[in-house]
Amino acid sequence: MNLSETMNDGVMVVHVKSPRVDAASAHEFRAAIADVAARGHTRLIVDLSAVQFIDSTGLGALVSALKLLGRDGRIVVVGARESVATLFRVTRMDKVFRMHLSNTEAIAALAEGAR
Amino acid sequence: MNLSETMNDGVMVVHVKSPRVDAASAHEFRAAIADVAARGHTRLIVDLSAVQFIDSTGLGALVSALKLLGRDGRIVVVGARESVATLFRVTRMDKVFRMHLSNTEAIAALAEGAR
Amino acid sequence: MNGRGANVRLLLRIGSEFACVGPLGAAVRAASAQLGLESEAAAEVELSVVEAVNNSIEHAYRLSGDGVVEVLLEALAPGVRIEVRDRGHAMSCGVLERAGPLEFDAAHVPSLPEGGMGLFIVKQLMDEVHYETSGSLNVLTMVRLGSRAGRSR
Amino acid sequence: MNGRGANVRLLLRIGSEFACVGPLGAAVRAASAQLGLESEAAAEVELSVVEAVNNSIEHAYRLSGDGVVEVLLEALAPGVRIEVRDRGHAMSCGVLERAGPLEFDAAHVPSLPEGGMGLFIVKQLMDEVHYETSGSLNVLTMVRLGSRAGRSR
Ligand SMILES: Nc1ncnc2c1ncn2[C@@H]1O[C@H](COP(=O)(O)OP(=O)(O)O)[C@@H](O)[C@H]1O
Ligand SMILES: Nc1ncnc2c1ncn2[C@@H]1O[C@H](COP(=O)(O)OP(=O)(O)O)[C@@H](O)[C@H]1O
Repeated sequence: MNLSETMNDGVMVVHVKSPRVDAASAHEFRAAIADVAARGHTRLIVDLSAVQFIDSTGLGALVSALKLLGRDGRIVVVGARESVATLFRVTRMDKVFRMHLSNTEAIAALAEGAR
Repeated sequence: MNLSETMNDGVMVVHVKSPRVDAASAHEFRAAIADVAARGHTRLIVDLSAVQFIDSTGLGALVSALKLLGRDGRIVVVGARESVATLFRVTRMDKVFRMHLSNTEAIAALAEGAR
Repeated sequence: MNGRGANVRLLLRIGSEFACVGPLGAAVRAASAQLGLESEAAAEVELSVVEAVNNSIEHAYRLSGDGVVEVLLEALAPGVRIEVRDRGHAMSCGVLERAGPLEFDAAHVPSLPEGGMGLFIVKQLMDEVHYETSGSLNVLTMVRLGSRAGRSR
Repeated sequence: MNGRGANVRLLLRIGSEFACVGPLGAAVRAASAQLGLESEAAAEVELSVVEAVNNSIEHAYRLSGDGVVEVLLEALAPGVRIEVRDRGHAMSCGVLERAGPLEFDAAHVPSLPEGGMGLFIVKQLMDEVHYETSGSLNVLTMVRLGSRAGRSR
């Protein structure tokens, strides 16, 4: 799975570079986020702007990764295009992974939750 | 075949609205241009900016339509995207149907040829 | 409009491997758009087909990798009708009908589901879904009539 | 990269009708892009497949409409291998080899060709093209290795 990382105002942003997060890549996707978690990050922004397609297996991997972040773990999503957001909405997982338009908005939301 | 017509500086511009000009639609395409020819137009700009795909059957229909325009007939093309231009180039039909970026350029070229 | 006639059909076939589902899904989305579906509707058809095909690979063929999954795409006016066919273990009676929204507490992470969403997604996104087994052939049929605007959802 | 393995294959099948070629072509283009071809290369694969399938419909099945045309798309690393298969009248020996650029005088409109371009287009756009008949099955095989930049043209 092709991921890249940037720090933005002290928050780790994971950019998913692969256009598809599906049953063929879900395992790798989970492992890549697990690797970030293992380095002590508990609050992540996952940037899905390069993702053209995600299925329930990919979404399940994101849930699984969230569990690895521990008690204080949180993941918010930025950059989801309409077709990607549909999956989160239909499954109600948009209640778990809040969707934001920008990193600024996402960072504010994570800070809010941290209080 | 979905065509629309506009006059631009006295030149008839035929806008091809269908995204595909292929074996399923070539006949209709030829008939639609024949209809324009029947109204006495001999020099046409064919705007292909809405066309996503054209095959050799569609190109053949354009050649056939050109023949209907008679001795002074000319057709120039505007708005061809890269994948459409490829077909004209590979078949050398870009020597028959000159490709232009804008109507202004196409009108100038037709006036040039009319001298 | 070219390609939207009632007899326009495309059959797609892959081996039961997840690596083949990406190209299949992309092909189904593009063909659905070509048959007249709007872009978002075509994306929802892709997602539904991928969920159904993943189920055939995982549940019908139990990840054995030596099965065949077929997708038949047929033009409606307007919309598409899709069959996902396999010859593996059939889905038990009533499973499709019972598939409902996942019940979970979004604030309680350890209890969040990681699966069990596929059939519900398909039911939410498609206008009609049914499943039939005859002999060794299992067929999940889905109908998507058009864009959201034209639907009663 | 997901989906680019050596065993990734997709089979597409239509009846021998021109109305089915649009969805088939769009599907082939999208699947080729999904398999890693750049956008322009995928468009050239679509054009080549459409030309080959049109030939099967027109020449192999002589427009009868009751034949079947199959397209097999297989991932190479990098590129795609494609077979276009029909069970109609076979192409005569040497026709593919002889297909060359059209000779015409661009200034002499009445003599311009309106057809006879398909095979030449395929040969120009693909890296390899060959044709084989075994029994009643005719197979046109094409290979496209990748984008223009990586090719010796
Ligand atoms: N094509 C199928 N063949 C056999 N069983 C199936 C099929 N599709 C679904 N099932 C059964 O229905 C259950 C629910 O499927 P689904 O909602 O897609 O979630 P998941 O696949 O994540 O379990 C599966 O666990 C399986 O038991
Ligand atoms: N799949 C095929 N089956 C039988 N004959 C074919 C096939 N493809 C091409 N041919 C023969 O080769 C000739 C040249 O084909 P092509 O270059 O595509 O131009 P066109 O189809 O416009 O004639 C055709 O006229 C036909 O006689």
